[in-house]
Amino acid sequence: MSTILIIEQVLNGLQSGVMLFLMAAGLTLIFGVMGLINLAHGSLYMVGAFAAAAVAGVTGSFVLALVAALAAAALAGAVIEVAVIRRLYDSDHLDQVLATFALILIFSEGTRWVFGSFPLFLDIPDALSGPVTLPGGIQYPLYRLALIGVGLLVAFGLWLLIERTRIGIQIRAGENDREMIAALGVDISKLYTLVFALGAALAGLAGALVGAIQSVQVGMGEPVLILAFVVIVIGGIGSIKGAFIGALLVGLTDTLVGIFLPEVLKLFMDAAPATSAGSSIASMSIYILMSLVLIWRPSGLFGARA
Amino acid sequence: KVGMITTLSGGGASLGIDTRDGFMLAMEDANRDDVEVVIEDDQRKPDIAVQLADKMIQSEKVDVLTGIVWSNLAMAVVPAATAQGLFYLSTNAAPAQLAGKGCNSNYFSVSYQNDNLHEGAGAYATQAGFKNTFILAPNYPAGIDSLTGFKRFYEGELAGEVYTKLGQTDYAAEIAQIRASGADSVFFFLPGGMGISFLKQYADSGVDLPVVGPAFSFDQGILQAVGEAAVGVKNSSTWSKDLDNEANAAFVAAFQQKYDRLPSIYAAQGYDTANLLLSAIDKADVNDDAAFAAALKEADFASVRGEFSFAANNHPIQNVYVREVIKEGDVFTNKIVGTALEDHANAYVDACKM
Amino acid sequence: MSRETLFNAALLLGLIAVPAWAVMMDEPFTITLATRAVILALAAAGLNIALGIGGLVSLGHAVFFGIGGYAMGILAHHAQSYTPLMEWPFLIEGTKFMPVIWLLAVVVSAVAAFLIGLMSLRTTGAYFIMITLAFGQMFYYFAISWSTYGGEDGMSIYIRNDFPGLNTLVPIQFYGLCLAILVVVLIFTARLRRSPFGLALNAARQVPARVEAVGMDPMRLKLVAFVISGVITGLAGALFADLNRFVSPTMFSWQFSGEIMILVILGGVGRLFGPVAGAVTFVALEHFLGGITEFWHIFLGLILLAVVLFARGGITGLVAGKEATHD
Amino acid sequence: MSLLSVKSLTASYGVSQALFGVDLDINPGEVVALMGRNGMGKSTTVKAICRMITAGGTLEFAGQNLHALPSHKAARLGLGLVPEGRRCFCDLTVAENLLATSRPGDWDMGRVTQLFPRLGERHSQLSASLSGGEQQMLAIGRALMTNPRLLILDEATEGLAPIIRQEIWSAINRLKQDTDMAILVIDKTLAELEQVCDRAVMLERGKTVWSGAMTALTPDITERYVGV
Amino acid sequence: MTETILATHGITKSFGALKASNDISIDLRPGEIHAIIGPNGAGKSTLIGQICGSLAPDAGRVELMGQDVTGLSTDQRARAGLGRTFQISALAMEDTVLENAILGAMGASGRSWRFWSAALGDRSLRTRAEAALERVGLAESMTKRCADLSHGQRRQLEVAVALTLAPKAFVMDEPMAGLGAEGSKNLTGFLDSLRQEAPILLVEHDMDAVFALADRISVLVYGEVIATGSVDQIRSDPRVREAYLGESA
Ligand SMILES: Nc1ncnc2c1ncn2[C@@H]1O[C@H](COP(=O)(O)OP(=O)(O)OP(=O)(O)O)[C@@H](O)[C@H]1O
Ligand SMILES: Nc1ncnc2c1ncn2[C@@H]1O[C@H](COP(=O)(O)OP(=O)(O)OP(=O)(O)O)[C@@H](O)[C@H]1O
Ligand SMILES: [Mg+2]
Ligand SMILES: [Mg+2]
Repeated sequence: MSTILIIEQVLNGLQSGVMLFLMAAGLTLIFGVMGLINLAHGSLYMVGAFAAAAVAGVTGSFVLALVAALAAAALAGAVIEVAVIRRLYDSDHLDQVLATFALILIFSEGTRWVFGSFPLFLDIPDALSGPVTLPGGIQYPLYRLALIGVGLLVAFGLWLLIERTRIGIQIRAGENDREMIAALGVDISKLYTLVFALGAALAGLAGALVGAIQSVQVGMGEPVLILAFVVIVIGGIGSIKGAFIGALLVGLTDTLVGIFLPEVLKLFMDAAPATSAGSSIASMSIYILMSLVLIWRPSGLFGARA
Repeated sequence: KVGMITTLSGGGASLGIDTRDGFMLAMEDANRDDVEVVIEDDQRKPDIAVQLADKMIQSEKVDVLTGIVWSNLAMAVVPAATAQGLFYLSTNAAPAQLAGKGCNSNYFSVSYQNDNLHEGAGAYATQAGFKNTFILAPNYPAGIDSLTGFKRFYEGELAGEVYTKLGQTDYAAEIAQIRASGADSVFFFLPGGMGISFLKQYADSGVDLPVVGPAFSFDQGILQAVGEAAVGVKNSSTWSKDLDNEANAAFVAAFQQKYDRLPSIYAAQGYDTANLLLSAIDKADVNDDAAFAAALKEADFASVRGEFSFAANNHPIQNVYVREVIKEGDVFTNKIVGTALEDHANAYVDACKM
Repeated sequence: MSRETLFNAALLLGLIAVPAWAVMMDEPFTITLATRAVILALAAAGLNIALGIGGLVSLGHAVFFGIGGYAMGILAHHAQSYTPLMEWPFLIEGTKFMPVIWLLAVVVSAVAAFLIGLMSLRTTGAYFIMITLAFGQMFYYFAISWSTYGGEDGMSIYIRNDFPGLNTLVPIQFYGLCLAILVVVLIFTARLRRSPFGLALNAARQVPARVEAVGMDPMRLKLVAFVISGVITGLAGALFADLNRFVSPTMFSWQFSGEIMILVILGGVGRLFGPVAGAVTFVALEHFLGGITEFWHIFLGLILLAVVLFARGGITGLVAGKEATHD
Repeated sequence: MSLLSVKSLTASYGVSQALFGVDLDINPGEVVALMGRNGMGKSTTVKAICRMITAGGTLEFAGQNLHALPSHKAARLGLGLVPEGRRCFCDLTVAENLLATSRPGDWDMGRVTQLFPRLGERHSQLSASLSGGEQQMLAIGRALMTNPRLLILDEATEGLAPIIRQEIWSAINRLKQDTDMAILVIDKTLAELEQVCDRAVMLERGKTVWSGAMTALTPDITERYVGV
Repeated sequence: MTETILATHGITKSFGALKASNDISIDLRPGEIHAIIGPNGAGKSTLIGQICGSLAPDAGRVELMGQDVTGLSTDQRARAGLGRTFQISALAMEDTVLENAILGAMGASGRSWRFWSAALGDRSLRTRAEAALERVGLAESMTKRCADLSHGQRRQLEVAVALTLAPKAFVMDEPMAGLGAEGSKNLTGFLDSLRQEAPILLVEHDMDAVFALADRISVLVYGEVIATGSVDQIRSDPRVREAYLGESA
């Protein structure tokens, strides 16, 4: 196996990690910062992708599609927050689970009702299509490089917002004691609607960006949702930095174990069983990773003490 | 009375909807009042499918079951149904177990045997002179069968053989492997969204080796979502909308007229299944198992796939074609460019003791 | 008698009356549906012990459900094909005898619950939810690629297994068997809740520090609760497999774990009959809504949403009022 | 005109009523003690004023009807709460706690850390790991940082070392002299209240039963209503 | 030397650079109340945590009845005879007062592994719990839910639960916290009588209570015991006045 291939696979792992981060960032904001288990986050991802596909279909513009994805997901998020979630902050997590599960059903079937059962088309913009040659002769799709860039940018922006701005402090304070921060003069309801919309917008953005290289279809959000949960739990709930590291870890593990484990096993056993055993273990790898991390550190890598 | 169990909601709904629409198109064309069809949604969950089968058998008292899209659901329903003396006509799923040792005189696959399209792809790869193919499929029984089927008719070397995670959406790593493997072509079996993702990412990767796959990833319902990325790809199929026969022309026209979209292979198979059933009903009483089975086995109907007959294990003998994805106006679709296998049956005929 | 007791009695009565009616009207499918509801209720009743009393939000209970299912599937598969399950170090044959199947289901679930619990209970809150989910996913992917037993296709068992003295192929007899088990489990749960263990577990959920300070190990209490809970859900899995005469990895899927949890929440967390109310409602909704429209999930979603927003404490809470006190 | 005017205040927790008619007036610059035995409704009164629970009766602050305002708007009129049990934002550092809700005014980071040097030393420690007393200082500092017109101290000296308590009382005395900040104090040590308060209001079973100047507080009144 | 019930030997604990406990050796003798006082953040709660087992010391030993318990977990120490009350009430809020007390009785008698019989029906548990509630004056409130208790009543229940354990030694972290003047006075009286039963290690900022109760006082400053002695010795110790008492005492 050549060094070039290994470098390329590491890049792939990073890139898939960065994409996961986009999804996980919104989730960790909402889950960690607002203390809300939002299973419907995957639906917002789907909303973003569908909005982007619809707008791209009509206008042909990728930029407009992204704007539409952000707007649609943010709007959907704000509506959910005001209509449903707001009533659930005080109730226990389980009610939130049931409510957001119900939202998944409504969103998924609603989307199917509006857009039909067939996957939609969304393609990467011409300007970003095709591969570029990196130093060392690695051919790498430009779009994926762009994704890494966007992801890093969002990560940095969010980190600034949460850790360095007063709004970020207030959001975190609200998570600790909602009633108290209101009693000290912060309009926490508005703040939460905003955060929820922001988290939703990030999910929508992820949906649109990823939708361009994957399939835009009903139910696309659920597998990513699980991965995103894995990411934020590994990183420590509520920590943007944790989500980022967690996403990279998951992305790298998922990619590299899947590729290299069968090769490693082939050193010890026949090719056919090695391939199948290797890929079986690979599909479990991130869950194994998560369990190990949690057994080692019960509140994730960067989680506040539970 | 016919019970149709198929996937109408959730992720895989488009396949079930096409199956249903194709089937019902034939039924409505026949316009008969002695056949009643009950349709239920299995949500792509095996346990629900089993429930529904129970319901159809116990409450609705149907004579014939049909419609299941997925092999794992078929495995959950078919053995129990045929054991209870019902007929099952498969519109799609046709796993190896039901073709070999587990075959049954009451079970007919009107679609194909699951391996057929992969075998066709393998045969085509050989014909096209590929010497070093990279093959990949998801790591589950159908995926493993797929690669086995391909290898059965492919004579060249393998540049690599990879099993991906079921439901995987990012194939960058596999594509990098393909690039590094020195392959001269790629065969993949990635049904549903997996195939869409793979093709889009493949097209964007700069690797431009020829790609072959079974019809599933190039089906009418999916092609629009893949777009440009699929154009030119060869795929193996037992049916195509431009297949030149009378029944097919009529079917395609009627389907388009009624549903305002192009039919898919699932619709075609659904349509054929209905017509086969109708032809048998004309000949025998469904309550007389032996006679009805014999009537079905005659396959005395005009298949949209042209020549069509049943092998000893009640699976079709038919051609497997090679199609190429083209763009017709705004619509992506397929045209036939060759025949991979002629009058092909399946590998399990001998294993079936019926 | 409190309203909750009345509601529970009505539920139980319904579970007897509806199938009885179905037998008279010759509606075997209604019995199948009722059996499904009862088995799901049993699975949820298992979770309810961990979740409702112990506060352990396990999103991995499908593991035990699946283990139960595969215990049935594997034993029956070997019995069906006359191949031994294991030849070394000692010979184990397959069987179609339900009590033996249940025994295996219970033992393996207990072992799995013990090991999973041991590792998971180090974490709390959302971390616990996710680590149990992780174990669920590991089992799921393992089952998918376990080709000996069908992998993703699962396994069909052609004839339902036997129970001495019953003809399990007759729907109402199998139903009776399942209902009997459910009732036994509910009686056990009712006793458990009032027992010293129940009291301690309940306190361990609220104030672990206090429980420790009076000389009990909250971790051990929770672990035992988790094992009991897993065993019951495992048993439900074996029954479910027998109902469908089919097992597949979907029994291990996180969606299924979610569904069990939804049943508990829908019915009312920690309520004795919550799982029953939840399962009956869910199965009924699934059945009737499915017949109305292709997009019935939307309505299911709206109904669930309405329950959360307007009925604190699930359906039991809605019908019987808020509080579930101890006497 | 009084800054805070409370008349016939009633409030309930679910079905159980906690307040049956509390009357309380505070003028700018005044320090008032709210007294009564455990469970008599002192904290409930405070929560009602800060709009953390809904209440009945008259509730006016700076001429505005508080009933019409949500909690955060009430606070912005100039209510600064040090709640019972501290309730620091435990995942935030000391500095973040102070900054989260600060509003511009005389009280800023510098002045608060001058008042409680300990908070300066623990500047970037998570508040969850502060000692009980340090958390109490933080809660007071946090309320001061909102630059309130009425500072409400609900058991604000609980768990503090005597030497710190004295500092707090003397700080309050200084506030009284330097600013016209009004202060409502709930505390248990009568002797210390007497050092700083102008007036006292006694609650019993959710009702105002006595009010008057601190100096008018006789031993038999305190014996009757607070048991000492 | 009189025998000691509870003792620490050279306990040391650091949080990063901060030495929260620095070589602390204190003891508790039969029948006494030993008060620990000290400025906020001096390390009193940290010390209690190490004695009761919720924190592990970096160095040093804890002994109960002459037996080394440093390696034991919290629940094991409780069974060995350590009765603790919490600074912030830790009670099962959804349960009744009686159930909370029974919880204590259960832990003490090791009867938590019964799955079938009703806890409230267990005669011996019940007697034990009721006796403890009686003693702190909560007999009439037995069927109330803990959430409905006033703050003072919760403090009483907190003590009652510790009583059900019939411990060899009590460890109390600020039991007076949040009690009104009258409540403090009553609790002071109660603790005074309790010392006959088992000695009490008492952390408290309420100096009236401490001076009224303590047989000995240890003063903790910056993680170190700077003085130990009788009430009068401590009152007049200038270092203590400077660090803790101020001018008031
Ligand atoms: N969250 C609550 N739910 C139900 N009842 C409550 C709640 N909070 C307080 N109460 C009840 O309301 C009454 C008044 O309580 P409040 O806390 O106002 O008393 P307080 O005067 O502040 O007492 P303390 O000196 O103990 O703080 C008490 O009887 C108490 O039991
Ligand atoms: N987990 C921790 N991490 C870092 N510092 C800690 C931690 N726990 C306690 N501290 C610090 O150790 C010191 C001692 O804390 P401790 O709670 O023992 O004080 P205390 O004597 O009980 O004070 P108080 O009387 O105010 O309750 C404090 O300065 C506190 O900030
Ligand atoms: Mg109070
Ligand atoms: Mg302390």
